[in-house]
Amino acid sequence: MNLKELLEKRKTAITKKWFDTVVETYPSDTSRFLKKQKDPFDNPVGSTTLQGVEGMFDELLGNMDQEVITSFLDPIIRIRAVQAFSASKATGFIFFLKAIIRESIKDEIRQNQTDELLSIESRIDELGLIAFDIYMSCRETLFRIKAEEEKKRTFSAFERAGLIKEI
Amino acid sequence: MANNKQIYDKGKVVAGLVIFVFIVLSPFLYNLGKAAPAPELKLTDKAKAAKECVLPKEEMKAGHMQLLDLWREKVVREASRVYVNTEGKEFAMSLSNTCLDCHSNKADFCDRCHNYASVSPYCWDCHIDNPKEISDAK
Amino acid sequence: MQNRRDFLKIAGLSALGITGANPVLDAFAAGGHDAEESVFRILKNEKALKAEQWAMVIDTRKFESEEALEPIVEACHKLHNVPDFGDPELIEENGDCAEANKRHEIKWIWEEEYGHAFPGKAGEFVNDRIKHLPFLVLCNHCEEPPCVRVCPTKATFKREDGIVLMDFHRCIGCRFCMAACPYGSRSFNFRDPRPFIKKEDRNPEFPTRMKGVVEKCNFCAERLAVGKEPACVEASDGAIAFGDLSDPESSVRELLKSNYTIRRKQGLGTGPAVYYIV
Amino acid sequence: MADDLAKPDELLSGIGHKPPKTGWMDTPVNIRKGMYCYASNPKSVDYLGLPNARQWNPMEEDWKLPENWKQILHEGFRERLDRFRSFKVFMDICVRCGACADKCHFFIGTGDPKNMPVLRAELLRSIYRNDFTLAGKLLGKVAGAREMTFDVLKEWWYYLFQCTECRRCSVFCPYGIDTAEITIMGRELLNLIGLNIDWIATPVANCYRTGNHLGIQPHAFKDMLDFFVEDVEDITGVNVEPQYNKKGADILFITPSGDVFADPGTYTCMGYLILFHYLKEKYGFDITWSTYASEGGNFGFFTSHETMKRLNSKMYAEAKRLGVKWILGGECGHMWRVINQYMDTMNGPADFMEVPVSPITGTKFENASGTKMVHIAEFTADLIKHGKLELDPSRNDNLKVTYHDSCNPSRGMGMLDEPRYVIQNACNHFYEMPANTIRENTFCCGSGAGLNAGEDMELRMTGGLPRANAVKYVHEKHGVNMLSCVCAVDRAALPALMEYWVPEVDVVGMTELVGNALILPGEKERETDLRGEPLPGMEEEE
Amino acid sequence: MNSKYMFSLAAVIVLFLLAYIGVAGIGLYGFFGIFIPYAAAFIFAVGVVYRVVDWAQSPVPFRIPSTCGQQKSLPWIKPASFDNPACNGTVLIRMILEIVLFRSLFRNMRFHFNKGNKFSYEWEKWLWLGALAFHWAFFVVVIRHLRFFTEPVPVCIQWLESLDSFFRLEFFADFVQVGLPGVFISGIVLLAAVIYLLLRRMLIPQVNYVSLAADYFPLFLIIAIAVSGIMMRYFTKVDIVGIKEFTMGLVTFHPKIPEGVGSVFYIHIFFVSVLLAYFPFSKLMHLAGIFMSPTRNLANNSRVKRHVNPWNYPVKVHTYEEYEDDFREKMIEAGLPVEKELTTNGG
Repeated sequence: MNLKELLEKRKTAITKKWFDTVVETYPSDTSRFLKKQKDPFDNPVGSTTLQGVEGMFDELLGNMDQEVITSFLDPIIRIRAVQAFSASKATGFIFFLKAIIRESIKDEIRQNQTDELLSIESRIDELGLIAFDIYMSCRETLFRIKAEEEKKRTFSAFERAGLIKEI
Repeated sequence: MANNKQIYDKGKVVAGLVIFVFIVLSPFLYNLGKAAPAPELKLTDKAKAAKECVLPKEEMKAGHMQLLDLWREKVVREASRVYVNTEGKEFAMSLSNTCLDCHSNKADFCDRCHNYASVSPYCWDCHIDNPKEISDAK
Repeated sequence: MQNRRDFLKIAGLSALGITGANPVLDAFAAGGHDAEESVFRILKNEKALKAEQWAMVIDTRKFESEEALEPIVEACHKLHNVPDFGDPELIEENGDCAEANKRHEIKWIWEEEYGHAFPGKAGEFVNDRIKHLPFLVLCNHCEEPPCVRVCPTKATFKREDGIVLMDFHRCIGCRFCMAACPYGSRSFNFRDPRPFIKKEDRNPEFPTRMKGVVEKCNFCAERLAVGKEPACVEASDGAIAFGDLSDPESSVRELLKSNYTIRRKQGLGTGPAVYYIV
Repeated sequence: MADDLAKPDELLSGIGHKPPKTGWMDTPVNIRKGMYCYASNPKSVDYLGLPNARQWNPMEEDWKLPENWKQILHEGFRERLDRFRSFKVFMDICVRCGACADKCHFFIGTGDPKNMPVLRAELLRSIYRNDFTLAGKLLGKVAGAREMTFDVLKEWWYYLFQCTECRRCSVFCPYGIDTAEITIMGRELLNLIGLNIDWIATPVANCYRTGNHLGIQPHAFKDMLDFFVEDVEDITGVNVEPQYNKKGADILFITPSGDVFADPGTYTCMGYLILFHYLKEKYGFDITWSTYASEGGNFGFFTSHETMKRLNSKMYAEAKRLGVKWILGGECGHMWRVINQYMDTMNGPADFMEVPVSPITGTKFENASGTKMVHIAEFTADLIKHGKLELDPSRNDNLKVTYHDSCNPSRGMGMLDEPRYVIQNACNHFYEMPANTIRENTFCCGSGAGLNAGEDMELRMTGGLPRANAVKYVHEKHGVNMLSCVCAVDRAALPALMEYWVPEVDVVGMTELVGNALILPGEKERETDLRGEPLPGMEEEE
Repeated sequence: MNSKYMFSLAAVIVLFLLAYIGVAGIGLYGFFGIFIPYAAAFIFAVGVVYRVVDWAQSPVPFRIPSTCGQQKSLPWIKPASFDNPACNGTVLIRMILEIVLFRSLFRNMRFHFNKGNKFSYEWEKWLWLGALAFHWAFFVVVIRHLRFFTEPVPVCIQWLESLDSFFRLEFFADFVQVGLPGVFISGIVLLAAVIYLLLRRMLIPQVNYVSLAADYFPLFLIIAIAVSGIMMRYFTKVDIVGIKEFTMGLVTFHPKIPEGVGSVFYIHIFFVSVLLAYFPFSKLMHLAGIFMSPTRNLANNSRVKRHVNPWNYPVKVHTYEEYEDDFREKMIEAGLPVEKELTTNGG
């Protein structure tokens, strides 16, 4: 069995652990809520994260299709970009996967498979970079929204005409 | 405002409180003027003569239902029919033929306490209540 | 179960999931008073008849007509306070309709014709005598009773001496046992039976039943306990024998050895303990 | 959140061995950027005559509080307990069953446990127990009591301005405990020592002076409506010039000023103009706008009961001055909660007006017989029901519309079906969001109760996540591209929310859809909708 | 271990020891049997009245019902009469639904995605069920206990008793000896429900996080009450007639300590007394509070009827005159009508 097949077989366990470690970046009471609550409308954070990690794991072992990855990664990062995370914390969860994979296969892995492992790990690095891109674009969107809202509100034209007078 | 307090929505609040107080006081009111003494039990002559029941009176008072439950279990399921009490006295374990033989005055013995404590055991639905004189006194 | 107080304590403790001795609970049981340990014993009657598997042999040759069975049925039903829903007097008294009452019939022991009692054996051309012979049927006290298996509350159970017994206290009236019994030996109390037991006939020593329980023949367990044979045996004038099937010396074994006997629906594998000499 | 990024190895080995968590009382507040609004401009506070006007910054250690702030809060607390049975009862009877915990959009979105409604209320309750109950005084922390400290104050300020008073929790509470009510009281208390936010205080000051939040002066207000009149004429070829401050008009119209100054509310405003002109031409409908009462919204509601009353008084005052028969109210959320639950009590009785009767259909609005103010959705629904409007819903055929119930009309009034009826008659493609996200279960836009600022964008985005998530669901399932609403704050807040979470979906007011669909007498063939976008079937001719 | 519930558990254990030592050790029968119950009943009744009067002394200035359904507006739109009551009659029904059936808790529902992105509803009503079972069982247990306080026992109570013991426990005959007396299902439901509520509070993270020691204490206390009651009825038998003599003595004000009633009885009534006395000072006042909650007990009719705020006071407003004075010139210039024309000496 090659490494990919092995990981394929372990998919449920690995993605579950990954999901758990991601939601454990929240306060402990919240993370338990995120794990337990199944309603996607009452728990958008948890359900988005769960769908995302499963989808990304498939791509990691599959084609690494940038578009597909983005479709799974974007919703997670989009949420984390507005929650109170720093950039590294918002995106760093991608790299948890390395340790989880190593831990999961440490008993089975053979010497000649290290190359394969390394290639998967560099794919994870790639995921991390995509995550960072998404994070940045989310933050940019956020600032653009702020700026535009400000512009809309002050109604600059009227202000110039002296039609608006603030106290 | 703080100085002259008043009850707002007085009608409803007071009505609610009156109902509450009435409910709390209802047991007291219900028994107002009643002495409601504990029931006095009449013993039949036979019971008086026997002096002692299967167990001491106190234990019978509190635990007769459990004794009966034990008896029925033993008689019906294990075919054991003899009970020897701590004094060494033997009894046939039978509600019909032992208990009701002595206490053949259901209305004046069993019912008084049962009514007082509001329990309605269904023993007499099957066990004919006065084996000595076959009466259908209900 | 030697000690009542222990019994209480254990029942209480196990129900509460607490284990180990607890002085506090001792005090509970003692009702706050110090009581010396008291010991009671529960014994069997010395005269009680004992067996490993009670069985009955009915000599059908000795019953020529239905009339011959009547005293036997009456002896049983009177003794056990079995109501008679067909009694015209009682129907009148209770303002009932005879037709409706038929469905409520309760029977412990009754007469059945050959064809009904032994459906597997009733060919078209049966011995004429047998065909019209009245058969006395009752609960077979099977060795493998199907009624016991289906009872959800264990109200029906098999005693050590082979008697299949009803614990009326526990019966919840689900009637699974009636569906399971292939012999129709069980009756259900659709209504309070007492009004249909003549007052003068009531036996105060045996309980009546209440509405909603199932009942049937008990092999006169209450008589065996005091050293008496079943009422039907006593009333049969020697036509019915009763004894321990596992005892080679017993009367029933004697009869089985020397006569040809049949049992009802033997093919079902329930192991009926009532044998018929034909 | 988690203070240090745990190394994955640690995480893996540490699962199940997490350090004992701290109770909420022992977890100090951490005020974060993007999650709070700027402190108020002292000029605004001063203009309103509210206490402790000064420049201050919540991120600094010194909040420049008055010496005796604890005493002020304590006395304010007592005063409010004496004045509001709701407050007193809600302080006492919560059993912390947790039914509300996961109902709050801020908890769902931020994951901050103190955003659970029960805990937000406990922030106040803990002080209440300490100061006013025997058990709290005797048992202290065991009874859930704690002393007022600066840290607690910070917590109050931070979390009371992370509540949009949407009342979703109240729906699920077995005793109807309303966190909105508690937040209102808490904010009143904070205002007593000058802890307010600028996004509320300045609009309040503006509204007080000029009649509207933005401080649009009367002539400018008219100028802006004139622009819309011109735009409508360009699109329809009809002049829909309204009347202003007209004495003796039948009806006074009041709408939030957001509709006059900010997209996409401005298109809703054009819808009003078209509707009123249609009714005037066809049925001689006589309605006037007012520059004095030119604000329906009432940010005073987010400040204190007193401020709410001060701002709200203009509505009846203007109606009385103009001598109108009744008032028609535009699309707004909290404006309608104020009208429904507070206005008549505060500034009534409105006995100088008549019970509202639609001059067109003759319908008597019994449900407004005391307040004498009718919601435009009720009014329009009645017109449509009686067949008084010629509508061409196919003009909205390029829209697939869903409807967002605003919190206040749904949980503070119960207006659920009227706007749906109007919208479904004005457009052909309508889809509902999942049932636990609409009607009385509706999720807040995340920006209500004065939190619609720019600086707390992260808070708004997380708070609006549950709403956006449901929109995303209908967008993906039915191709919904338009989110309709009857609230000016929604129209201001939802575009930003949509742009972040579901960029393909735009936001529209109910009356804009009506304005698009309504066939004006003598109009030219319309080529675009009110936004200047080509109508369906007109794309090629562009 | 969580200190909050350990504290409450310890408190209940201390109460137990107090009663046990007090009765079995020192023999303070009169104190625990007569003084404490009277005092507790007094504190309960007076305390509840005091608290309600205290609440009632604050007015309800504004009508703020939470409207959980369609308002009554146009005649052809169907209103949600009970969720958004328009008159006092429907408010009453709303209150009854809330108090008797816990309607608000019943609203809880969840969605979840099935495979293929189809969502469906999930029954999420455990809290509702647990709370309903608990409160109703408690109610039945309380009513049933009136048999100790009335003579003759009213028929309705006897009827309730027979209904309560209707369920045939013979099913469990192999596990417990329950043949006699008849088993009251309410007691068992009460114990099960209160244990559920306790476990829920301990195990559901959010609820655990918001819980105080004051939330655990009544739960432990009620468990103790239920356990001691069940012990007496089924395991350590007590003299019922003696107890009734005693309780009847209490309600006829001729208290007399019965002979030979075990200490478990005193422990039971001590726990009950503590619960009664604790009641007015705690969150248990939600019993009365639910009747007083302005978001539930008011009609949504404030647009129809004017409600008066007793402390309504005049506020400083910006009048039209002040407004026109501020902007008169600009208004005239823009062609807006004004009340007063410009005077020569300027506006």
